[in-house]
Amino acid sequence: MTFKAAKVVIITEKVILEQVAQVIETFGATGYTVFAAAGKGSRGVRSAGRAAVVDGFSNVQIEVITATHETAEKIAVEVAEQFFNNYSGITYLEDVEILRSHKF
Amino acid sequence: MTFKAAKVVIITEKVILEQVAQVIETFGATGYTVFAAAGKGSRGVRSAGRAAVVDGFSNVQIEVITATHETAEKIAVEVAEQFFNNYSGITYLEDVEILRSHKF
Amino acid sequence: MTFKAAKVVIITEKVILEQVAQVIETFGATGYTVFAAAGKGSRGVRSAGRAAVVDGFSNVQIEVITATHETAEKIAVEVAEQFFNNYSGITYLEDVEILRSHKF
Amino acid sequence: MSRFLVQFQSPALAFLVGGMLLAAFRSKLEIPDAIYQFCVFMLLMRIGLEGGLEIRDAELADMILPAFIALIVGCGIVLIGCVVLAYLPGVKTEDAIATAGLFGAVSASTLAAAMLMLEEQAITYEAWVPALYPFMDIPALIVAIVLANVYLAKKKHGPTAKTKIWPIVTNSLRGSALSALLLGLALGLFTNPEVVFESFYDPLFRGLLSVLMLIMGMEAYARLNELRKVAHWYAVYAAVAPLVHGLIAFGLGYIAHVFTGFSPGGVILLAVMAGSSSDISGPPTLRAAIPSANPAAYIGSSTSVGTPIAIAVGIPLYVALAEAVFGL
Amino acid sequence: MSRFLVQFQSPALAFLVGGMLLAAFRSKLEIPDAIYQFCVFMLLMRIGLEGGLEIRDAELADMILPAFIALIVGCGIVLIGCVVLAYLPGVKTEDAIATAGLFGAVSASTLAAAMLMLEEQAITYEAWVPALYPFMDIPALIVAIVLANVYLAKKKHGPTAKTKIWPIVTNSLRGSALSALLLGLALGLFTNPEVVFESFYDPLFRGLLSVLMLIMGMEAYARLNELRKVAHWYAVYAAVAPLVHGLIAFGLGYIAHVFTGFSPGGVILLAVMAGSSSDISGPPTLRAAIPSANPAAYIGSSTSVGTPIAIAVGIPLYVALAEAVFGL
Amino acid sequence: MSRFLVQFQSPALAFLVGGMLLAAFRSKLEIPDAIYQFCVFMLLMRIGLEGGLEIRDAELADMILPAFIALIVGCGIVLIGCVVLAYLPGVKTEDAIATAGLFGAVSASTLAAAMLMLEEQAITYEAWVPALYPFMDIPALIVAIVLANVYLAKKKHGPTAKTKIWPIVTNSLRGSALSALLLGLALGLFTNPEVVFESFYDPLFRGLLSVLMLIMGMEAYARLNELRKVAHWYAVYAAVAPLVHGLIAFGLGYIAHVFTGFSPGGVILLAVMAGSSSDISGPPTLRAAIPSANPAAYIGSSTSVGTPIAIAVGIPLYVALAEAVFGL
Ligand SMILES: Nc1ncnc2c1ncn2[C@@H]1O[C@H](COP(=O)(O)O)[C@@H](O)[C@H]1O
Ligand SMILES: Nc1ncnc2c1ncn2[C@@H]1O[C@H](COP(=O)(O)O)[C@@H](O)[C@H]1O
Ligand SMILES: Nc1ncnc2c1ncn2[C@@H]1O[C@H](COP(=O)(O)O)[C@@H](O)[C@H]1O
Ligand code: NA
Ligand code: NA
Ligand code: NA
Repeated sequence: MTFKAAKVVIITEKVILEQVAQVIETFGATGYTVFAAAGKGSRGVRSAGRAAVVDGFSNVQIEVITATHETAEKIAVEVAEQFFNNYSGITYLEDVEILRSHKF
Repeated sequence: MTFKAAKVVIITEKVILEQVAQVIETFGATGYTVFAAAGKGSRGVRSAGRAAVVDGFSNVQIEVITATHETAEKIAVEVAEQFFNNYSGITYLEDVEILRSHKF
Repeated sequence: MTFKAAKVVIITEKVILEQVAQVIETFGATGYTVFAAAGKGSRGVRSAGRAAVVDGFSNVQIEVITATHETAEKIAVEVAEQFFNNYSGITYLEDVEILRSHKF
Repeated sequence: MSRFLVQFQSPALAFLVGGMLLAAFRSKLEIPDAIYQFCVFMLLMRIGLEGGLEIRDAELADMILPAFIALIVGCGIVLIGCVVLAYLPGVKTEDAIATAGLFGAVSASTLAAAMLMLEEQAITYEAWVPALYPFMDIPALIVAIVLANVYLAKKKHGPTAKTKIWPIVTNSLRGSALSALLLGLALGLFTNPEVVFESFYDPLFRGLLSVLMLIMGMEAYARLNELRKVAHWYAVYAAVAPLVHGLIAFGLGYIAHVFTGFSPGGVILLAVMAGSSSDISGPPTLRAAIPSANPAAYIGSSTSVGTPIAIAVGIPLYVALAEAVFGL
Repeated sequence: MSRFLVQFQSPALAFLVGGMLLAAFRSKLEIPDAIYQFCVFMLLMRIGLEGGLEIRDAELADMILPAFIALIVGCGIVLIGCVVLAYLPGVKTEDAIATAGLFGAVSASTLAAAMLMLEEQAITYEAWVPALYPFMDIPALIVAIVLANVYLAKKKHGPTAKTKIWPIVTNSLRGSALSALLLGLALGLFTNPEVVFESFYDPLFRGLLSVLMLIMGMEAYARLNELRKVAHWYAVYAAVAPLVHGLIAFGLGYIAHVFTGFSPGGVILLAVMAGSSSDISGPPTLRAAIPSANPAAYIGSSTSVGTPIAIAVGIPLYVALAEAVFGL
Repeated sequence: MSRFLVQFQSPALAFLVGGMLLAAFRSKLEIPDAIYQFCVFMLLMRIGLEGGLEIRDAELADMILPAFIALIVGCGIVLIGCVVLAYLPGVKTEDAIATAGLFGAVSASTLAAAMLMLEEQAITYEAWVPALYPFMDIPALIVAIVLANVYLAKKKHGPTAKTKIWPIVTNSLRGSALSALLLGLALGLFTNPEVVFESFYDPLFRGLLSVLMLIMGMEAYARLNELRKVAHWYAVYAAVAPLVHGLIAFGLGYIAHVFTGFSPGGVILLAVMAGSSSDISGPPTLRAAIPSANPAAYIGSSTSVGTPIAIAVGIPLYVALAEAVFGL
């Protein structure tokens, strides 16, 4: 048996990873997972792996599983409001199914 | 409030990343995100991280958020047709929800 | 035309990647994709990239596309049962759509 | 004058230009990020260790005036930069402040290139001079961040807001560049790293700097694009400011030479530090502390124009000037 | 005694402490993982190559007793550790076994630090001594894994279960640390790597060790947090055990000295190996082989407390003891 | 003949075999990709820098004939390879062309190994010889890509299609290997990198090559599996072709020796280049330019069989031959 849960995905600049993580924890998420990412968006190309003289300017993707769709949406809205005026980034939600044994 | 959108995921050889990105841009996507990946598929194991004497033979995963399911599907079909006869790779779609503030 | 399929996502310790991959193959999956990941969960922070004197203690995320939701769930349950008592990790499922041309 | 010409063939500059050419020809050559980070670490440890070893034997009194000049120059550059940039059309105030901050701060790789050039030209300096780096770098970043915060706070809440300085200082000390430099300094001062310094950090210095210069060149070219998207005045500022800053510091250094016997080589290095703009720890520090400033403006200015000018024109200029002034 | 004090300023220890301080001040300095892995590889190749080159010319008979002592000590430490830890309150049996296993195994970086200290103090040793590493390391890990499996099997199925030893041995030989060491040994024994050894592996040894020590220091501090979450007895064990183990090995080494003329430097290195706890290949081996043991307990003990004590107190202690005993 | 045997213990070969053994025993030792990329960069810069520095002082006229031979050999190997492979059963035409292209191109690591072996044997050569690399490498890749495109175009659209050569040339020059080599050449020719060459690129050459050889060995073993999946004729071709190619180039080099006094060492290096098959930039270039060719076939042949044969048998063979022919 599986249960419905939600996932919020945040793609943004590595330099604010810690701050975003703090926001996520504010909403009581049980954890999060972070990936190094490169990308292209409205604010130009962001590379990864290559020697970046200007460190911290590559992307990270942060994924958070939350028990409810509501929490996921709150995180997405808060992160977008707090950071995406000044930092490049996008955020979106997905539906996921979790196993009974997990608590999120 | 969130809005429905689509995500197309492409996993393929790093060596054709630039070409795939061009196809994606052809369809008017606002951006894309790229991850280094390792994997196993019908065409064998592809490692990452390990010293690969033969560079460019590890995988990348490319994710594109599109406003409509239709665009996502078009990208998937085009990439599969154009590359997957000669290069290893798979592609699939997911439903996502985006915030009102974003335009994709 | 697209077809429904499922994706199972497993986030766990790098040290058991090979064992998890074996479980996945047991269920007849046609392949899987692996990402290096960092994260925070109930069992503390797990970094990636940084010099980890204690190798193998960073995370990996493993994604498997399966033809049926049933197989995906079976893999999730089996991995959780077999590993998550002793190793940190979570697992969840997503619905995806695949192109006709692929066989999973 | 002959020296001036020879320097264009010096390895540091040659690798910098080589990197730019590679990027211009869209070469696929990539130096992995791990190697870049290691090169930076090695350079800063090398500078720090030698500084620490030398400060041990130095008259501390000799250091006071040059350190004070470094501090004054660092802060002064930022203040001048803000005023100048604010006058230029199409320049946002936050961007002006961040750019001035970056040019006030110090580039370890430019400094290292100058150290090697002096060595090649057999011009000596007090070995603790490179250790003045933080005296110029930190104050410059602090002034810029404080100015920006005051400006933004006023814009939002009127003139009552206050900015805390201490967190900015610690944050800046924690950055990877200053951490490595200070660690080296401490190890040089309090322990006995002579053997490892002589067998590892020192001999690899020159070679790793050449790799670093190559990377800086590739990055300089890559960032030109970003610079094109912002007001063209940034490019003008970035081309002129390094030399002006260097000459100001050269003048003040000359005064220290007259009064306290500060070495000609030391005067040159002081000018180089002033003329350089931070590339390693400055950008992320400013990105985090002045989020609304556009990184394309300040990083583009610094990396694409400021650093190449500081190395290719600045260093030979100060050396030539020192030849003329001190009759080297 | 003077030597004891000087050693606190030796580079290896200084970089270790430096790393801890950096982490304590939450510095953002990061040494990339690729560099760490390369440092480890280089160190082990260096140790292996020299060992191989020397074993070629050595009397094999001389090695037998020290190798036997290494084996006995490796196994003995694990057995003692299990008994002692099992008596302590709040300690789970699996965790006790894994911790004892890690302290029985050997740390290449601690060993390398000791080799450099001996070189600085001009204390010689048979060059094959570091090659005794696997004779202590592998048996210790095997004993721990077998004990754990026997214990767990009994808990589950009663006393009939059996553990296969051979897969544990091969798995442990395949680990990155032992692979590099054994490769170096084989290349030293059967081929002519003298030139590359002298031009590359040997001269970089000291410098790369300093980088490694810095990383170990940062990691030691970072893992302290984990250690805090488990029973405090781990910290006590981790502080005392390295010295006890070192002294036991010192005593047995002394016997070898008396009977077969084993060098004082060799006795010291034997003590260092015994006193060290595995940091590179031990942890993942145990994590995979004793999954139910809590890594926070054994890695925390070893990395945060055991290794710093083994380097900062252990090495100077054995050197001082050797001075007293052998009148160096 | 004695030299022939000694070479089996030479470090380059020893590390190559060591890497294969490690992989065969499924060792978990991994050399990070960043280190691999850096080793390659260093090797090519070293070769390029020395080449550039030497071409400055060289009679350009001396280079013409050897460069022409390099070009002829590079193209010739591809043409011969296509014809031969096309005759073999179970071999697809595209795969044949790509494989022949890879064997016509040049391996920097094989070349570097030969340079060290010659140094060990005190056999001298014109220092610009390694700089002939691109004269053989680029034409071979171009011929292969053009042939493949012509073949594929004919298959699809009949015999009217045309292939553009210039994009292939620039693309190949942009590859990481040739970029590094040409950068080194240019820096050596036009600037003064002597000091950094002598203090960094040259002394690290030997050591980094040993690391690279280890990686090549591991990769050779790992790719054997892929080779097993394709027609067995690839393995036969891969074992025989390097030696045939090397001997052809040796013969032509001998002619240059007779007519223009081309050095015996130069003849050997020419043979080594011809006998080597590209491992760094060839594979991705071909993968992108001949997408329908199966990489398991051409990379498997080259990395798993061709390169080990070229190093282990080819180099000693040409040296022995040179001893016999030139009476070294
Ligand atoms: N349509 C998109 N699909 C996937 N990723 C995107 C998309 N748009 C932006 N991104 C990612 O979000 C980052 C920041 O986007 P932006 O703020 O638009 O520059 C980019 O570097 C991409 O990694
Ligand atoms: N069933 C699957 N689930 C997840 N990833 C897959 C799957 N099949 C293939 N892949 C990924 O796609 C890459 C190319 O697949 P292939 O073309 O089948 O060799 C593999 O290396 C994997 O990373
Ligand atoms: N709520 C969550 N959302 C996303 N990832 C998570 C979450 N909880 C745990 N993880 C990931 O799973 C890993 C192991 O979790 P745990 O077993 O809870 O320590 C963590 O390091 C994270 O990478
Ligand atoms: Na400055
Ligand atoms: Na031990
Ligand atoms: Na060839």
